[in-house]
Amino acid sequence: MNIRASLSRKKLIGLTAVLIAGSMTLAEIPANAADPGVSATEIVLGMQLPETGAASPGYNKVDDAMRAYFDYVNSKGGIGGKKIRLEVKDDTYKAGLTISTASSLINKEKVFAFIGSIGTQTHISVIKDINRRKIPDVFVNSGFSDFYNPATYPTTFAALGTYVTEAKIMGKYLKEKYPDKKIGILYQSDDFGRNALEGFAKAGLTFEAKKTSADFIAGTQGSVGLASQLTQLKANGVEIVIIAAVSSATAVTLLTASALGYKPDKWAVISVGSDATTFQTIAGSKGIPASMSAAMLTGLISASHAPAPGDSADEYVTAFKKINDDFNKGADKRWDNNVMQGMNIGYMATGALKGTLNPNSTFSAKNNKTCQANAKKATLTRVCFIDYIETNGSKIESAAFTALQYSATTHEAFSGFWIGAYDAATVLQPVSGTRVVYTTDSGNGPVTVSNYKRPAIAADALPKN
Amino acid sequence: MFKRIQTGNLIKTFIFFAVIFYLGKVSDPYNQGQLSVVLMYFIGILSITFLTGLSGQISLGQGALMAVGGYTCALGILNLGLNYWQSIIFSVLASLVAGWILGITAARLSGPYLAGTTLVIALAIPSLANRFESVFGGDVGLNVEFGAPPQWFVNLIGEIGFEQWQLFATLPFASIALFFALNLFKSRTGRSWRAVRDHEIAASLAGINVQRMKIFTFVVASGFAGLAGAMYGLRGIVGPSVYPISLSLTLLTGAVLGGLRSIGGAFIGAVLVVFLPDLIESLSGTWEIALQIGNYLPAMVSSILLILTVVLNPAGIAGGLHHHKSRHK
Amino acid sequence: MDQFLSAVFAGTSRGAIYALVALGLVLVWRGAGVINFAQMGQAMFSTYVASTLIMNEYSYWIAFFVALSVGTILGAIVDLLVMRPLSGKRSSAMLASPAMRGTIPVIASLGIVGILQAAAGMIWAAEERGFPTPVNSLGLTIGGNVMPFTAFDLFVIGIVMVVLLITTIFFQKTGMGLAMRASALNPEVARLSGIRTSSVRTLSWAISGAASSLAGLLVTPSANLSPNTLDLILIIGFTATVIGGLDSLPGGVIGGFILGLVISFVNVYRSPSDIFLAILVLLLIVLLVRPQGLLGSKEVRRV
Amino acid sequence: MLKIENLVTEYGAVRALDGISFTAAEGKITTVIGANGAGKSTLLRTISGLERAKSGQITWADKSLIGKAPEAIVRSGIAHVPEGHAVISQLTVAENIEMGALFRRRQNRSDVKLAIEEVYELFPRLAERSKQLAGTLSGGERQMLAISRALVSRPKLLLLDEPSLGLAPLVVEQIIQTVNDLCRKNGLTVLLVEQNANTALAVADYGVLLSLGKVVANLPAAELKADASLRAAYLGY
Repeated sequence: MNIRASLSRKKLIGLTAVLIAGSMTLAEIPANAADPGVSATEIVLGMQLPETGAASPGYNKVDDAMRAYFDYVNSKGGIGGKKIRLEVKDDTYKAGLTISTASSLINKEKVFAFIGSIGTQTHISVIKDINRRKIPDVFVNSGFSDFYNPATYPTTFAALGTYVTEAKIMGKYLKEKYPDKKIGILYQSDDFGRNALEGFAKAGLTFEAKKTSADFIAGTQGSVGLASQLTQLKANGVEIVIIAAVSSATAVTLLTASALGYKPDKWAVISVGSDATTFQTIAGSKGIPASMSAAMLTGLISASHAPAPGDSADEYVTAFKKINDDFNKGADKRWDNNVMQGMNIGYMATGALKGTLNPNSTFSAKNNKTCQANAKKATLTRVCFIDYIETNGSKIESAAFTALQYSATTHEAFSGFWIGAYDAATVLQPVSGTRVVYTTDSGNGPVTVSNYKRPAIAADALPKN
Repeated sequence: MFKRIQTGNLIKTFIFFAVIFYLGKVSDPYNQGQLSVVLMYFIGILSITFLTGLSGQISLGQGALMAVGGYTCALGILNLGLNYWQSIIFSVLASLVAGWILGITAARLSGPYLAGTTLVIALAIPSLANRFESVFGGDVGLNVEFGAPPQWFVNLIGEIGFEQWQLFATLPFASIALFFALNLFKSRTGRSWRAVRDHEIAASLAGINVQRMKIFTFVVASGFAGLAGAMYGLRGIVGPSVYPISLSLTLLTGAVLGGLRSIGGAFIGAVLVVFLPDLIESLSGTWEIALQIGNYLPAMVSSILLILTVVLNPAGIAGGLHHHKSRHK
Repeated sequence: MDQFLSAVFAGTSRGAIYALVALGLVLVWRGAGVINFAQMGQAMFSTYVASTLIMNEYSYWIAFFVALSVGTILGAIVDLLVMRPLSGKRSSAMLASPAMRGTIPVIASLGIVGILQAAAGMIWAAEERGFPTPVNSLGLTIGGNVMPFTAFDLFVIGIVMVVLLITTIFFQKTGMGLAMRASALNPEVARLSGIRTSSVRTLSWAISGAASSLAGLLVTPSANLSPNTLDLILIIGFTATVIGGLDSLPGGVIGGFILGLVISFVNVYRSPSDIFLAILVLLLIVLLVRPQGLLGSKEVRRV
Repeated sequence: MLKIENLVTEYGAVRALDGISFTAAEGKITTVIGANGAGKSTLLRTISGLERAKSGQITWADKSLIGKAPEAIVRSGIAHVPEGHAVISQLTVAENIEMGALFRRRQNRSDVKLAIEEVYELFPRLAERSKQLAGTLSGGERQMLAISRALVSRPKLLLLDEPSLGLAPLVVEQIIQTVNDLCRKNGLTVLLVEQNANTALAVADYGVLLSLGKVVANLPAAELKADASLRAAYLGY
């Protein structure tokens, strides 16, 4: 801070009174100083997402689910006596606006951290600034792998496995399981679709334009000519069709294909696009009864790092679902992938915050002393929060069947996915009967079987960190 | 006579600069950021003031011209290693050329045709960005920013924040745009534009080359839009989601609300479209309006205001003020 | 060959819908001198109404006719509440010039889209929905082969043809049709002939509203319904009218079919990402080579 | 009887009619003459409701026309044939004629049919060309069509604006004669605006001379025709 130096300047201009307010600075904040957004009673977290506009459907449920989980945590006394408040800003998926909403969260709401931001294109516009200000930018809902290199963005952490990782795992499975089938892909032409293509290529699956691959414009949900793309795949005898698109687009794709009489042996859908509830809602509003849409979904292959929302036997699903029923005040709280994802982020965030404030936690050698001292005083700082996540990645609990892999070298979330197929009750079930989780990286590393054992959820559905 | 106008305009511009500078010093970082957006929108709305207010042509694709400015600026910085203000000069030049090309087509079109055509152009931007992904970075876009303030500036002003630097870096360009606009408004050219707008045939009988005048308007308006677009991109990113169609519509809304035919109106409009959503958001928070309603309230209110303005007071706020003033003279 | 046929059929069926959109645009343009950029916003709204009825177990056809009525009423309301007061404001300085009289209603129509989209968000939480078809939308099987088109495609083409036929008969054979044509072509002479041109204008808006809500009902089954999904269709419909000639009903219809086929072929033989570039290029070519459109008359283009 | 009192009509700052008063007798032809810009067309446009009167009174059959819309005025039996062969060139001849009777076709289907037959008898050339677009007609035919369009509304008062403009003398003769016949035989009241004073005064009963928006003379046609000083002062011959 340079208040004194600037004071004399401003006297010169004659604007003395306003000086102090005007001299905001980005100077380094020591690890033990109090950070914005934290008080004795409250932790303020900020989130931006398309709450309205073309890109909002589905995603506008995630924030409600997160808030529901935090409300639950607050009802249990909060974290170390501090309640969590989630401030949500609607950027309508327009990067120009994201910059303003981010500034609002930082400067007006004075958030402690950004959490669960949705939207690759929009997050790009602010990620640099958030990192420069050393504000934690945790559990970003994007599989865009460029975000998660700590050398570039030290404060940004993912909430998903990267699209590349997932595609690599799914690609390997398809290649081995169906060596003789003709495999094609339908993808939306944006970073998501292209990242998925890259992942499949790394697994040795490549597609030939107009023969085994077809693209469509992201965000149009198939309104322009999806039928033609499917006819193309059909005409070329593609037997297994991979879909790399959002859930509503997947729904239109399956329904259109069925209308065209195109029945490939298998559909394989990247997890972002395989939400059964979205599919059944859209099919339902088309007049297709639930039994029939369930039949259409049966056998569809997808991947997931977490349990399927429909898996009522799963203890995390049961616990989260109950919290959703009791605490979600959103316009649409129907239980689906988006709500599940919101819940899980709330759970992970709670764990990370709890861990940071836990005097028994260990931190990196550099910060261990300060952060443990902070924890003892119930002082929450950004530096310690980031340090905790980076150092204790694998200890942060989540509903996923794979450990969080945050480290000093990667901020990707889940490296593991299991392959499943939908059963007649629209629940994703492991393809091989028992769940096998594969892990890999976004680079050229091998795909291996994981031996991670997910810890049981506590009776009060709060992380134990 | 011309000289006197210039002095008057110089004073106006200086006052503008001083007031914004003062506000930039006293306001909090968020409002500094919002203020910098106001300035960028102000430049963008000026392009509509000239195009629509002064010459009667309507474009729904000013965002596309802003994108021309933004992409040129980003490419200049990333590929040619220019600094941002050098690159802005290129942005303005590039958008002038784009405006000239567009103007040649546009001069043949009447209002609604022009509106639709420019809308299609704006819609094609993401396609272009994706088609030439290696150059334009696809839908992910190109990362640029104002960067850090130069040391001499810090020495002069003192330590300044990120948003504040955005504002101070934009202010000189907005002031130049304002000065230029003020002079143009009162010039012979400005009068010719109004003549073309009010009566094309009469204007051509009076010896004005209507086609050339219309093209020239487009060129000038594009210059403003390109400048605005470059600054807007320098906030952090240049990409399709920075210049969506809704950006053009926002600017148009601002132009209409503020007053299509006045420079003051352009500024009022910019302030409105930037701060109105903030106001509505805080009000709907105070009144505890349900989220499902509250989320759409800013869009609803600005749309209703837009219609009320064109139906009840087409001259906008500035026009209303002017009317009020002249009645009481 | 299959691919080619499928492109032709998809293009024709889509083209039929674009033709409807174009029809709605031309009607209002001729009747009121306004390009209604709110048209597909109105269609989105009426389709949401239909979808809500269907989800509440009403039959498709009840929803269908309710949607058409909502579309018709919305069209009339837009005219009565916004456009008529605007056209009565000729004396104000802002609207004194012909250039501004073309421009201001465009701005008003943008405000209307804004209101409708926000309202849809408030009422339906912008929920993404599908929309049913009244007939089986499975691929038709002829001689054991599944054809590259569906019964719904045929239904769309059929219903649009019927609408075009009814419209043609209405305009050519009925007194009201004559009144509408006269009012569009020369309002002053029409008024001197005792035709209530302002009522006729409201009727144009209403019919246009009905046509576009029909387009909405027919296009949403092949996409999803959300407050913004129909924006694209408006752009395509607009381009269709420009290709055909903004003041010509048959022109707009032909433009719709041309555009349907062009989009379909770009889709099949190039890539969907090129569709907007194709639309833009097509539009610019028409504007440069034949600015009045294929069937348009020359004078409308200029202010 | 058409009665006009102190009528004022303005275009912005320009006062086109500056306090005009006169009456047009029923069943007679009254002609309004005057130089270019005297306000003749504005007078007719104000009567038929196309222009709004600033002040003054217009009464027809003891009812005020002020503030009524053109379409309502037509319905009260006043037909206006504006300047310049006002037909819709993109419609056929038959459609142009039909248009004039649209507003009463429901109530009086048979009379509308009759009225249409009558105008075809009046102008047989239109009957031959009934399927052609009006735009393909000659100037004289278009003027006939415009008058026919007005006549099928069964007017009691016909406002004719410069029917002779741009037509060959022989055609003018025919049209004026037809109007004269309509007045004498059917009792139609005619208000005829003409720049060609001689032609108009030859058939008219009364003449109203306008200059710069004011009535300078209101006399029986024969007297007006005979007054050489008025003619020299206001018509230039």
